Amino acid sequence: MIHPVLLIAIPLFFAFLLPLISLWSKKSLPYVTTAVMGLNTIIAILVFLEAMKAPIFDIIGGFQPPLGIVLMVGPLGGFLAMIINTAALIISIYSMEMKKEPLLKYYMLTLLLLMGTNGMVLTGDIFNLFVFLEVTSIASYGLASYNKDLKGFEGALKYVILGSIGSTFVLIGIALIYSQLRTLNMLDIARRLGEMDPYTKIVAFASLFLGFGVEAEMFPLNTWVPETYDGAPHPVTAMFSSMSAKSGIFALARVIFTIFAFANYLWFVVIMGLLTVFFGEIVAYVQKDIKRMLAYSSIGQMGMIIMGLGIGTTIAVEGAFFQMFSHAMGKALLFIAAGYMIYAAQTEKMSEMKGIGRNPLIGIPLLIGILSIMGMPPFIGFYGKFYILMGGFSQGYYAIIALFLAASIVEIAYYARFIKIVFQPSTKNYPAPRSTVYVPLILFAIIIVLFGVYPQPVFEVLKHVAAFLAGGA
Amino acid sequence: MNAVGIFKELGIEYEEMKVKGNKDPRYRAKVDPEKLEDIILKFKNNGFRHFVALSCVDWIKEGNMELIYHLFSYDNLEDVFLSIYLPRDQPKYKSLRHLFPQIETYEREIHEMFGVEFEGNDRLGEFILEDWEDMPPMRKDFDTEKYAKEKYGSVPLVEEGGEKE
Amino acid sequence: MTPENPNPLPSIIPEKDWKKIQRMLSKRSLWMVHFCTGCGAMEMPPTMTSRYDMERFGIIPMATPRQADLLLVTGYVAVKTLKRIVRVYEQMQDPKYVIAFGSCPINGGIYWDSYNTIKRLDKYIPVDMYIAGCMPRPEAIMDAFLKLMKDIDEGRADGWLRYKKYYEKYKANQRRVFKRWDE
Amino acid sequence: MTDWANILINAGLTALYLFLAICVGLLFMGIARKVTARIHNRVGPPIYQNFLDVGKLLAKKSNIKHNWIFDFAPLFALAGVLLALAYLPMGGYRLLSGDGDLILLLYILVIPALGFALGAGASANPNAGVGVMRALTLMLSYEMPFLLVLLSLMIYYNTASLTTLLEKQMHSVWAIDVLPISALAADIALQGMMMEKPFDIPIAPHEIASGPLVEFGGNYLGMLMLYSAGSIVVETSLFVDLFLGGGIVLNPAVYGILAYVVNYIVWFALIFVVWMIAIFINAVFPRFRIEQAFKFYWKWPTLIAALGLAQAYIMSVILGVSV
Amino acid sequence: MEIWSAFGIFVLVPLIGALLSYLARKYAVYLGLIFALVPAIALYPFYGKEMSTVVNIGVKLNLAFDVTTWFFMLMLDTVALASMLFATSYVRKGEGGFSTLMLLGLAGANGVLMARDFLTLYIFWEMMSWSAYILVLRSSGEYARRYMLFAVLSAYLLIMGIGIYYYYTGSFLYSAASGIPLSGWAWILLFLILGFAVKMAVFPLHVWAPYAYRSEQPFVAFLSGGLSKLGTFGIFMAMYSIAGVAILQGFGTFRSISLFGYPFAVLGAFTAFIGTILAIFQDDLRKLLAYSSIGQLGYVMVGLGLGTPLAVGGALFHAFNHAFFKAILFLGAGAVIYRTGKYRISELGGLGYRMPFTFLFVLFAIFALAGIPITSGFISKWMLYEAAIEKKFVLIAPLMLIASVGAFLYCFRILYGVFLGQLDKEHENVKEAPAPMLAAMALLMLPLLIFAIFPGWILKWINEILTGANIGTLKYDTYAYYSSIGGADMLVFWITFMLLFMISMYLFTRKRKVTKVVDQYDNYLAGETPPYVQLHAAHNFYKPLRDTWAPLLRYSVDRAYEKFVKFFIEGFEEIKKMYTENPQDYAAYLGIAFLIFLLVGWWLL
Repeated sequence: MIHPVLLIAIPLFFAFLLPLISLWSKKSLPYVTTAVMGLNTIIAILVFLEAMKAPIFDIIGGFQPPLGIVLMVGPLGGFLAMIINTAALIISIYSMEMKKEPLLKYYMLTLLLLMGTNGMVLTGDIFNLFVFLEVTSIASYGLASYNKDLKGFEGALKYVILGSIGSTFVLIGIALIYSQLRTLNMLDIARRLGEMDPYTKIVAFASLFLGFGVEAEMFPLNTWVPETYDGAPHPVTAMFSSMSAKSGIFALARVIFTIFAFANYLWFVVIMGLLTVFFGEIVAYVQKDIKRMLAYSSIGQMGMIIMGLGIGTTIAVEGAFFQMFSHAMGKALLFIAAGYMIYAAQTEKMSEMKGIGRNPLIGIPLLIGILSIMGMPPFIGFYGKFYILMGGFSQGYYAIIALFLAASIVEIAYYARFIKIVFQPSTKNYPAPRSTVYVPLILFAIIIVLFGVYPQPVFEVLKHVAAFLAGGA
Repeated sequence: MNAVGIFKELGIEYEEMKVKGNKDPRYRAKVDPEKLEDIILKFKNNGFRHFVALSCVDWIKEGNMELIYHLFSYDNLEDVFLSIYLPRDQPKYKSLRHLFPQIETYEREIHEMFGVEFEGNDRLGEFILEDWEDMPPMRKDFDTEKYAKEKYGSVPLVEEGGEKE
Repeated sequence: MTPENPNPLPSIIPEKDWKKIQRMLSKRSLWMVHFCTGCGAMEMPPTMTSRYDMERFGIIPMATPRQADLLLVTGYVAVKTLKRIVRVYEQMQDPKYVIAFGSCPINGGIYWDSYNTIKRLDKYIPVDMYIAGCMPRPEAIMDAFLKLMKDIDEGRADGWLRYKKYYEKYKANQRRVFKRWDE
Repeated sequence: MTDWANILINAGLTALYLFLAICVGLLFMGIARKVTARIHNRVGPPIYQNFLDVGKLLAKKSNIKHNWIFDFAPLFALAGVLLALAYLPMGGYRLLSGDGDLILLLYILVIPALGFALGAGASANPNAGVGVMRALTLMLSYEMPFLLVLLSLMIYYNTASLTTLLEKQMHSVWAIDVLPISALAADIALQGMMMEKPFDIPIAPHEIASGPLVEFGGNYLGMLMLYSAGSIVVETSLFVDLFLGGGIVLNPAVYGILAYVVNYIVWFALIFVVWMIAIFINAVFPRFRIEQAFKFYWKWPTLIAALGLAQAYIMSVILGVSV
Repeated sequence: MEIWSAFGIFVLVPLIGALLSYLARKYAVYLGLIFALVPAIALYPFYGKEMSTVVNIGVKLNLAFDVTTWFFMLMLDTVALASMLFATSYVRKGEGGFSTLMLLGLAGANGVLMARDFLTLYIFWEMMSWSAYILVLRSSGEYARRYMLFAVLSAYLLIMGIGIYYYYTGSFLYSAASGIPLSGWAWILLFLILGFAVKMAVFPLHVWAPYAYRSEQPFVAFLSGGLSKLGTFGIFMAMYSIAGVAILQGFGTFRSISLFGYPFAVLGAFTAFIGTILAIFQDDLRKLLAYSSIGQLGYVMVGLGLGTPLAVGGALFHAFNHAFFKAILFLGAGAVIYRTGKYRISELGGLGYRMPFTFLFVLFAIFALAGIPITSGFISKWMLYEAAIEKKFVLIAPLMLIASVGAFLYCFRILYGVFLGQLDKEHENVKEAPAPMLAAMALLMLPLLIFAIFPGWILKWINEILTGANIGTLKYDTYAYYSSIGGADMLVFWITFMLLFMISMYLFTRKRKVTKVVDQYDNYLAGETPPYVQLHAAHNFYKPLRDTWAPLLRYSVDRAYEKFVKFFIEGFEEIKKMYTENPQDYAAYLGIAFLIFLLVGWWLL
């Protein structure tokens, strides 16, 4: 019986072991981190296989539920954990590119970030969720400002302000719930929700929804995303988009479905999702430099996932989870490719990057990534988007889906423009990508194509969405 | 301003020409080749906008070529003939096509027919006569009859006999 | 040039009669193209229109030498024009006839001493009919047409045969008069 | 055995009718020149002049050819026009029109035009190119009213095959009495189709040295003259078949051979009348420019034809007149 | 196992081929040819087989194979084979990407034809359109972007249609279409037909075609010959096999034509007219062929819209002909571009003398396009006209007839401008197109000729399709075809034409004369003697016609789209201002959001 808690313990343990290892040999740090992440991924896969059979409940330190930390790992939690760990592993290969001096701190923070996101995804206890949220946020603040340049500080500052406000709202929500129900376990709360008086229930839900909304990049709350993603170093942006965003959205899903099962609140979530998509895509169209454009497009994709969750039918939420998987892979690929492009063309402006995609090592994975993000069939991006749309239709949201399709035409417009620039024949020659750049790209591309052509295993997982919707693990 | 006024102003002695049946005044003046351009310019700015013709006369006895620039003014219906004299063996003069564009064509024709060189006019050379090797035909020392008899007379008849004309 | 087969239907129509029919046909429908060089072109409208009406003999003006079998050279022939006349003449198909108007093509006329007109058209292209007169009037032209039709009938109008027979001589004469003729 | 027999008879008769049609065409060209001459107050050539012209052209000794595509023109032109004649009932005798209908005939009329245009194009003479461009623009212009007229006939008589059209006209009154407006539009369109004077823009001798015909001489021109003779008969006979009952006066089923002879004569008279209308207009009109022709055809004749079409539509669909 | 081999051959083989041909660097094009050959040949044993299966790759793909699929596959795979054959000498060696993407497109197209549920249809539809997108991208980014925008528009229109269908029936299967109210059907059919019409470049949605048709010629032949037929297939499936004739009639009939189909027929006629008129004035050979393609597909749209057996049969037959003669035309243009490097008609000229076979193939294709009875092009146009006249449509019939006359104009412009007229000095030694190109064009010419002589064969297949969708039956036998108001017999036509051709041949060549062959400079130009300047009268060929149409030609749909897009982009700039870059605003947003959440919470609970 694999204890899911290992997923949290190992990164923590190694995070604090690194200083000792760095004393012994500074060069080995990246390889140690990648090894740790590899180990963690293997454990995540084992946990996932376990969770597929039956949800695992793991009590840490022997304390009983109301007080002790309870890990509740359902199949979806395990699936997300696996996504996060594989993404972290592949991105860690790319982070070998990092040259900025205090490498030790960088790798410690990445391990902490991994530990925080794993925790958020696995925990069954609200307070525990808050704790891991804090750990992720702090690690993210450190990583965001890692470049120590103006843009890095500015982005980190905004993230700190909004992140801390969000966390305080989460704390308020937990406090309200605890004051009424005296328990912190999610399932417990879900069962005894009736005892809370309605008004505090609304305030608690609103604050929790807002708190995690900030992390899940919902419309009014995602203003920090562009600056933070732009300022952070390239591997970190990839981590943000594939790890911390995913854990945030999963926490939101937990809030909506596991804790508060408000059926008639869902259409509001759909509206918020649509607004996120709308503003994300439209502003992305007018962006001039590549990382901001990808950041806004990532907001758009997250908005789609929120919309999928909001629609609430099993097919839509299946689509949403599939979209989380495809967005994590696709966006990580695009951010790594963007990182290389900025390094190769020495500028962030897209207009100066003519013809950078012409060498197949970068071009083909980039093309696969963009097509998957656009939602083209043989790639994983398609199934999520299609199922969310079908879910929307089955609920009768014609107008909303039409608006969403219009927004995604805008998305395809700016991606097509990006492809036009990148694949234009041009005389400039760019330095060839090193192995640490194209290996992750190819790995991501393989995952995208493999699960795109044969999505059977993913749908196997998504069979459990119905149970998840009913408030289960 | 009429022609007489201009002549007086420029101090050129001119001569009125009486032509039977044509009451419009016509003046002729012999002009120094160097000053010709400014004179024409003067006339042009004073109503003589119409450049009628540039003709050439071959005075074989005096041994010079006369170039006559013929201007006409619509305002007071007057004709002015300004003529210059060039030595007959290599007559050379500068081209005035910048004053009136049509001068170029007259110059080309005079070059082909009288052999007068006009610097500044790059389109001299073959104009009307195709494959013409002989001397410019309009000069007086060119004997057309001898040329015709020699060139066309010599062509044999195609009949069997093939006797000369 | 495939060998010329004079009579397509030897079995049905005997040789001699076929030639006669051919000549009758080309006599009764002479299609003319007039190369208006000199002053003769003015004489053509009266002959075409109602007063003299050459169309009653089947003679109609055609636009291109390809469609015509009668070439009218109406006036003095300058050297430059001769080059074009020869080209038009060679673009016509056999059997083809040439009528020269006025005295200029006969002996140079008033341009007898001019340096750029040819004095006798016959030296350069075979002429079947000359019409004297310093521009013959329509009656003379009509008379010439009738006379040409009679010549064709009796087979005397064989200008095109002569051109083929003395082709080299004609070409030599032409080259003596104008230079750049690249076929 | 019998169907082989009447196939052969039909083929023989078709050949005879085709030959007669070509002769009638040449005769009409001669008559046209005579009539035009008399209008111009001059004597004019004998009526059989065109036979002589064709004879002279075909008997020409030498033959000037550009390239193998150049030969397309005479072959396609003559074959196409004979084909069109074969599919057109002449003098009541249906020839092959039982096996094809008006739309097939419309497209067969295009074969000679396209073949002729190909040959002219291959002659590499810019005059020919401009001539064919004018011919096609003219075709686009006169086809508009003509197609509306055909449509009105097809809608009114609810058939596209010429034989049934003739029968319907035979049993009841001629089409011109029922659809006079369409007949008028058809006649104006006919003027363009036959390239008569106001609309002989493509073969204008003064402007573009007789357009596409510029390089055709001798044998080629002879074949093309046969083509133009044939096309005169096609166009006039098409008008007669569509609007004047195809000259059927006696019912062939009743009177047999005599009916065919009489019908042929009546048909000949009718096409002669139609031809004369065209020639009279031709004799007195100057030539349009191609834009004027296009603007003219897409304004008045199209309006008239549309009126005819509306009339046919109202009568056949709304009033439910079934012929 | 039967269906698995069908799915395998028609979808998996091209997919594997795509992968392999990318790896085979230098011999990619030949490998691509082999993989395109397999489906084209495997087609014949599959005729008449009816089978269906479910392939489960996570999502269930329902596939089936019947005579409609077979008929459209016949078109698509042969055109693809010809394009690949043409590409072996057109595409530079080592151009791996080309055959990969062509095979991907072919696999997608075959998938669409075999799909029997909307999810599979959408998967293969998108796969086909993005592989075409990258193929267009290979030649120019801007054209690819416009193509992609319209391809995605078509996809999202399909999604709207599928969504509404899913809303009513809860499943994606074609066969599950029961219990949908008429209003539901109206929306579903509207969206599906519009979605498919984008691929067929019907009038308002045709703007992408002239751009996409300027990429590599073998691909463009496949795009216009093959892929645009998927639009036809889609509309046919949507209207006649998913909805069925009963539902169409349910919308009310107007002279026994369903009121739903009639507006699309009028739109088709209008497209035919506009496409042809625009094609007449183009100087760029490829743009001319693109607009002519739009025009011809307008005819097909009319046939599908009318819905009578003759009309739908005519539409299917015309789509079949269009696939072949348009592919020949594009391949011919490709051969010309391959040899001379120029594509403007006014710069070419006289190539017919140097490239006789290409000229003959293009000439035959032009005959098919113009609808001359020697080719099968005539029969399909005849059926469409008869269908329109039979039902007395006085708006559709004239538009179609004038469009076909207009077709003669641009047909001659191609022939004269490119192949006849005077040969340029620099094209003196242009060689004939290489053998594979000629073989490709010959392969495509065959069906046009065979079905002109034996129309009965193809009418039998079309009749099976029509009876399958219970639209009705056609009256035909091996040589002749009839409609309620007329008929035509091709046997009589061919025999008479041959006889008369022989008669005129005899009359023409009976008297062996002195034939003097002259070159192109020895022609009558008022007696002017060579050498003079090149005189090829193909520049601005229909100038008088353009002047008369000038007031109408000013309006262009392209500019309308650009204005529409510009209007939106300004709007985006305003929205961008919302992100004000300073944290205080962001914090304020948070507060406002919380208030909204609370309000909504109270209002809801």
